[in-house]
Amino acid sequence: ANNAAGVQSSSSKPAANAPTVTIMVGGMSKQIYLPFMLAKELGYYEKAGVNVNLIDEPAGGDATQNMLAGQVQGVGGFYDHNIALQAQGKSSEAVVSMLQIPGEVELCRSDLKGKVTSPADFKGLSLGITDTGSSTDFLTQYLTKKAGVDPAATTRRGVGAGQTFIAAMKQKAIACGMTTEPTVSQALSDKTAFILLDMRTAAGSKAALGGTYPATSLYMQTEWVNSHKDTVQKLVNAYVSTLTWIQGHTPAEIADKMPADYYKGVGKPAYIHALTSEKGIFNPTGLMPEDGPKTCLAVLGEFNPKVQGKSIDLTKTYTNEFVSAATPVS
Amino acid sequence: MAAIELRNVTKKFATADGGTYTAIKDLSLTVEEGQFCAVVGPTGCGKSTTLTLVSGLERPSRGEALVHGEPVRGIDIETGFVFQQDAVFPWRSVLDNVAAGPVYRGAGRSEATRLARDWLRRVGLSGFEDRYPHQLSGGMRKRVALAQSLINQPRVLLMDEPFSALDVQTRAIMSTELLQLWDQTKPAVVFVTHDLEEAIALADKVVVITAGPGTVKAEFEIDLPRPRVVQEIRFQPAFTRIYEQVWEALRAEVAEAYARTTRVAELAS
Amino acid sequence: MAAIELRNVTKKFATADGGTYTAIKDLSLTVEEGQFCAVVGPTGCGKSTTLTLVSGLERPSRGEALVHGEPVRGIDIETGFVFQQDAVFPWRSVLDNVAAGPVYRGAGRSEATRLARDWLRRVGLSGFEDRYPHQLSGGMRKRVALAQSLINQPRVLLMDEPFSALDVQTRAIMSTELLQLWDQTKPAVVFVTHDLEEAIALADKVVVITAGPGTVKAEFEIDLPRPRVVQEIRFQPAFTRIYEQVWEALRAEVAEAYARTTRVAELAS
Amino acid sequence: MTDLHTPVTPSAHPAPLGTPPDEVQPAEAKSGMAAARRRRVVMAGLRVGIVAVLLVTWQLCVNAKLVDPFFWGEPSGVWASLRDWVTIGTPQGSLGDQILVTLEEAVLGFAVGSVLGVVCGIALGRVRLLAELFGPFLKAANSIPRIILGSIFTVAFGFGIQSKVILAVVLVFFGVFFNAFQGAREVDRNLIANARLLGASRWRVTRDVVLPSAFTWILASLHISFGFALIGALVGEILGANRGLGLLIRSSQNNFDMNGVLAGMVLVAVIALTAEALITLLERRLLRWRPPQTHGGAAVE
Amino acid sequence: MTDLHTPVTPSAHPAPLGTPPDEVQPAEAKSGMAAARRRRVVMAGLRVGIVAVLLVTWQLCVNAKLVDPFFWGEPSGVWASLRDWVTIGTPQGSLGDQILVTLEEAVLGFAVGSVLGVVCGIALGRVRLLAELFGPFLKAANSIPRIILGSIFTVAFGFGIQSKVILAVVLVFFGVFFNAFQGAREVDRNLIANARLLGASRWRVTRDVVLPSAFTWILASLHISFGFALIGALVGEILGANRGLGLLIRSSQNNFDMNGVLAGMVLVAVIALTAEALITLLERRLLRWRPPQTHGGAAVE
Ligand SMILES: Nc1ncnc2c1ncn2[C@@H]1O[C@H](COP(=O)(O)OP(=O)(O)OP(=O)(O)O)[C@@H](O)[C@H]1O
Ligand SMILES: Nc1ncnc2c1ncn2[C@@H]1O[C@H](COP(=O)(O)OP(=O)(O)OP(=O)(O)O)[C@@H](O)[C@H]1O
Ligand SMILES: [Mg+2]
Ligand SMILES: [Mg+2]
Repeated sequence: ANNAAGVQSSSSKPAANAPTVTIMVGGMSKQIYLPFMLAKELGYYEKAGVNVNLIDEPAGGDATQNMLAGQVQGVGGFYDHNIALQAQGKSSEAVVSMLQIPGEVELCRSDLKGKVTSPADFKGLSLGITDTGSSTDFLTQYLTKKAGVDPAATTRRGVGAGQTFIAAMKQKAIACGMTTEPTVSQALSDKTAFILLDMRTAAGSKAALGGTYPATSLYMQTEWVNSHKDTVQKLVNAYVSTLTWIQGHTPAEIADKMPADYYKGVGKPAYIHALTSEKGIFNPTGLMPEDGPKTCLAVLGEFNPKVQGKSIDLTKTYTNEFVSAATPVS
Repeated sequence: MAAIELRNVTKKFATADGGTYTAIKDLSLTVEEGQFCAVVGPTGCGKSTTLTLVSGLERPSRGEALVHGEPVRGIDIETGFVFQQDAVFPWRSVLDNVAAGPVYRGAGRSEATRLARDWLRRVGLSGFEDRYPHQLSGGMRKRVALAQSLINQPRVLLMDEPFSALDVQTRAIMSTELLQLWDQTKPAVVFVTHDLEEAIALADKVVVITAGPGTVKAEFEIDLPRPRVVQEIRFQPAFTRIYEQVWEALRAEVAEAYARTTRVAELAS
Repeated sequence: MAAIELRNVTKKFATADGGTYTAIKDLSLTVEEGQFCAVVGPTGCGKSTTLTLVSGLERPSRGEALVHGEPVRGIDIETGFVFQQDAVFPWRSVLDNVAAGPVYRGAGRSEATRLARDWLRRVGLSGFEDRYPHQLSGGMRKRVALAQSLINQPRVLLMDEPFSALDVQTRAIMSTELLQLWDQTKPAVVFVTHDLEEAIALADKVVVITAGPGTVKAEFEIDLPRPRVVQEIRFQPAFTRIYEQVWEALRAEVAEAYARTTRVAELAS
Repeated sequence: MTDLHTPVTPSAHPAPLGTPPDEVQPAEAKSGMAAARRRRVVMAGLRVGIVAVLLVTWQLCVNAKLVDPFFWGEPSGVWASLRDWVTIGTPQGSLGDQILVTLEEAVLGFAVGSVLGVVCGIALGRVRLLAELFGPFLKAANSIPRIILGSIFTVAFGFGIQSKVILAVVLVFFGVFFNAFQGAREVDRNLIANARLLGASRWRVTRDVVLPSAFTWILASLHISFGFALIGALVGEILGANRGLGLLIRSSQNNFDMNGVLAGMVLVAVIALTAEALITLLERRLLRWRPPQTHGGAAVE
Repeated sequence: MTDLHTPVTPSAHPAPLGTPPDEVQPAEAKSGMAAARRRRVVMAGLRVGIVAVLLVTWQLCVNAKLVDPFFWGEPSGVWASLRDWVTIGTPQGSLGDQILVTLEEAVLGFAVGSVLGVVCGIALGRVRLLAELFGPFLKAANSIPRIILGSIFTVAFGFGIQSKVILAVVLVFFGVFFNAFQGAREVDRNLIANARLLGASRWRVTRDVVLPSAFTWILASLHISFGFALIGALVGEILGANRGLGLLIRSSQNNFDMNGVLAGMVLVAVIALTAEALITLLERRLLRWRPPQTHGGAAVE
């Protein structure tokens, strides 16, 4: 545990006259948001010449709202928020895309094995999502609809992640549910659930969603990006380098770098195991995948009441400008 | 101009069922400047209610209450009131309770304390300055209330059975103190009591209130010479004569009140 | 075996600074079965404190209190207590207040109500059954408390200035009622009063308590014949003789108490 | 909050026998009541006025682009949300259903929580041993954030109505408990002594003396407790539910729909005020025995 | 919660002049105090005993696999977390820092909230017009879930100490307000009348009569309010912060580390109990004038 504390306190020492950026991350310890902390642990922010202040935030829209209110400059969250924001007349853009597939897994209760074999069997079931109106909500509806079931014929229930998710499964409050690592490993390890759809691999995700689905990204208000290009570039440099570093190291090596309390609850072996099974979700380059935004719009356009029927200019929701210009920090 | 004037006042209390209960009815009473007026009457006849009307704590349902010729509109700090029930401040020491009046009236802290000590001595509570009211006996609390009110030397002084918890002797001493004070500053006094001897010994005028809805039954001028020595006056023949007159008036009312509420007429002596 | 026995009891109250104040000291008192004992003494001498020791509300700091030969360990429901201060239940109507005792002692609702109505008549409160205490005058509340206690016909009856808020006449009527009740059930009575005449007229024995830390100064057996008519007895020569004896004893104590707390000896008459 | 509309005239009871009947019907009493009614109407008008002024100012600020409705909503939008919910229904079903679900949770939680609070408060207030043993535990428990409790409850009691009710119970309990406890200890010693001497058992003393005398305390806490019960229900829903006003508010929040959030709050406030009015009625009944309070006695002021 | 350890002997004041000095030093008083002290020790022992039994049972259940520590944690794990935090520090820095940050927010919120609550409560309790106008608004406001308020506050006031303090203020305010309001209305009419007659201005009446007499009410609410202030600070931190106990709890929760969550709660409870002890001291000082309470008067029971 002390290495975490030690590294953090040394890396959070402000570099002289380096710009400071506050980034809110929607669940820092989730593996899908791993690059934000990893960059810090690797000292890449410092090397890139930027001070980053990471703030953790539970899932939901609050991070975005705080960014718009100017309380934070960047958000580590799902790309699709940019689409939702544009629908409401706010402009923001993803500057680096860290996941090209959602990293989500649709789990189903073990006792339903054989009965539920695909989303086509969702009819009448209770489906777990992290929170109403969250990305898991829209994705679940999308999967249901795509399998030919009317989402209205299912019940979606916000159950969060971790203990609450697993408890919901054990208490049969939900039949299936969408969640990420390490909850997935935890649920699998004691045979509470089995995997119905695995969106931790490119193939699985393509099969489920019909394309890449950019998930974790760093997004910021367009206006701020345009007025702080230097700082953004430094940030992107740090992240691109981190993404490269991930590709070159084993899950165990990655886990070693992470703060010990991140795997305190599930245990380090489980954490490494989880990381192994989803290492493929990380975007090696940081570039926005070509067809990704379209898939997102397809999902949101159908299920987010605020996006429905709005015309969205997808090119304004992300930029590859900084990633293309990125220089490695080490 | 009379110091206190009640003109045909009636006080009704609302009842839950929308009706009313008449506590006093068409009561008229005049107390001159510097006059000492004692009020007697059967229990529950409306004596305390009358005092609340004069002090401005309650308003008459009908009729008018005037003090120094002005209609009473609210509480007047020229009026002193010794309540029938405990009304000393439980969170203040005896000394601070008595010093409250002077402080509220703008006296300095030390001046107020000096005055309060003097008054505590007069009511026989020296040495109890630092006690809180719950640490006093019933009679002691009553004396604190007395000192609290008298220290302000009010121009109108309303006292509701101020000596009721005191033994005869202390009561006599307090009476003498009261008469001395009254002689110095000559306030108009309304003094409610159940002790007819006390009423006659102290007052210039004794008012007898009727049972039921209270109204004035009779007024008696007490022409005993002053200064009076309270303990001795009762042995004067003039005293006995007056006593008998007033007693006659009062007795009938008390009997009436009691008979009414017991519905057994023969019990009333 | 005496009904009430206090053996050298001392009661001290702790003071904030770790010291103590002695309210009564080495007080011994015996009240026989069926005896009516009146207690007089200057205000603040410890009369109420004595009653709390007999009733079990407080424990002596030293010495022992016995009732019917048993040491007092706590509240005994064979004991009736009329408090000096208001202790009627403000949330109960007059009728329910008086009916409380019988109900607690297991009487049926209707039986309790019947009894209560009877007692309300005796204390002159018929017609006020449905009032709440705050709608009563001071004297009426006192009578509710009286009825509340007497209705239980306790074997030991402690009364702390029960008639203090009543007019002379009502007081006389109540005294007569009290004597009648006492004659029927013959409880042992301790009756605290400030009215020496009342004490002598009612009691078999009058106890005079000293000033300061209270202790028994003198006891007087009252050998006036019974049944007594309270209003008339004071005119008997025997009464006057006893009165003067007791008064002598009491006067000195009152003067002493007053002198002490005023530190001005000449004020005490 | 007790009785903001104390009638001006103190209440009393039927005139006792022996009082001559009042020939003159007391015109003053009647006009007093009329005045009280008039006052009430004026007050209601003033309150509506305050709300109207606030709403209009707010809307004007939005229109003048001084306030960003994305963050703060706007009255017209809130109104539109409410209208939609009423006419079209909410995304989760009819509005009535959502309200009923939340109301059921809140009412249950309120009932259980306040009964528990009163019982425990009075028990600990009466029995010193209990207070000394368990007091510190209750105080410590009171400092645990309810959100965290909320997620533990969902783990323990599932995602049904249970966990929401329990959360509401917990929120209600502490306020009621501490007030009932204090109320039980504030009881006039003389009254307890008197009851004991009259023959009351300890249990009767508790029922007949301690409880009524602690009632002002308990009622004061009930006035705020229904609000707490509502919060418990809403937070419970936010933490895991598929129906209810809490979910409505949460999903509006997640959709960046501030107007929806505010519309939900308006509904909650309306429920709270209705409940409050009912509690005030109850209070008037139960505290009939009291002298009119200071507010009423205008003369004394 | 008032004074769970009322001394057995009621307090009084220096013996007045004229009382002969007590020759015999009252052995009973001394032994009474000793008995009280002994009682206190026994009670503390019993409480510790209860905790110990609970902890051991819990640990045994975990060891026997009756309870899954993933959901419920285990005492040894909680202890280990606490030890690590103390010896090595937390992931966010030294434990002392985290506690100080949370404490600062809570204390500020508590101070501001209770002063506001008392002032508003007394004002509305004294001035009928104010109560009638604003009462309903306050009651409605009380029913708004604080989590939702919390996220609005972070949007409005940022992630600094401000939004946490304001959340704590809001939580503290209502409890104190409603009790102060009720307390101000419970004041004995006679006392107010007496003060007015003695010459007190309305302001002096408020200060010298209403405030002291509402004090029991206010103090009763303060006892729970520090717990609320802590909750406000913690929830504020949970909703967005980079330091503090709330974050510690939240990140443990996000990491599925139930032991960490419980360890955080233990710390919070310790803080709450310490604060409570301080408030009790304050209470003893301020309410010296009162007769001993019912608990103390064992004889009356
Ligand atoms: N708030 C009230 N509501 C109804 N009736 C009341 C109220 N206050 C007083 N009364 C009634 O008015 C009558 C007169 O009461 P008041 O207190 O003036 O009597 P009193 O002459 O002072 O009696 P006492 O000598 O016993 O003190 C009584 O019958 C009493 O019951
Ligand atoms: N709780 C207490 N703490 C300190 N002193 C007390 C306490 N209770 C009573 N005393 C003191 O004890 C003495 C006796 O009080 P007690 O009430 O017995 O007097 P009393 O004889 O009944 O007087 P009264 O005739 O005025 O009612 C008084 O000096 C009083 O101040
Ligand atoms: Mg009266
Ligand atoms: Mg006494």
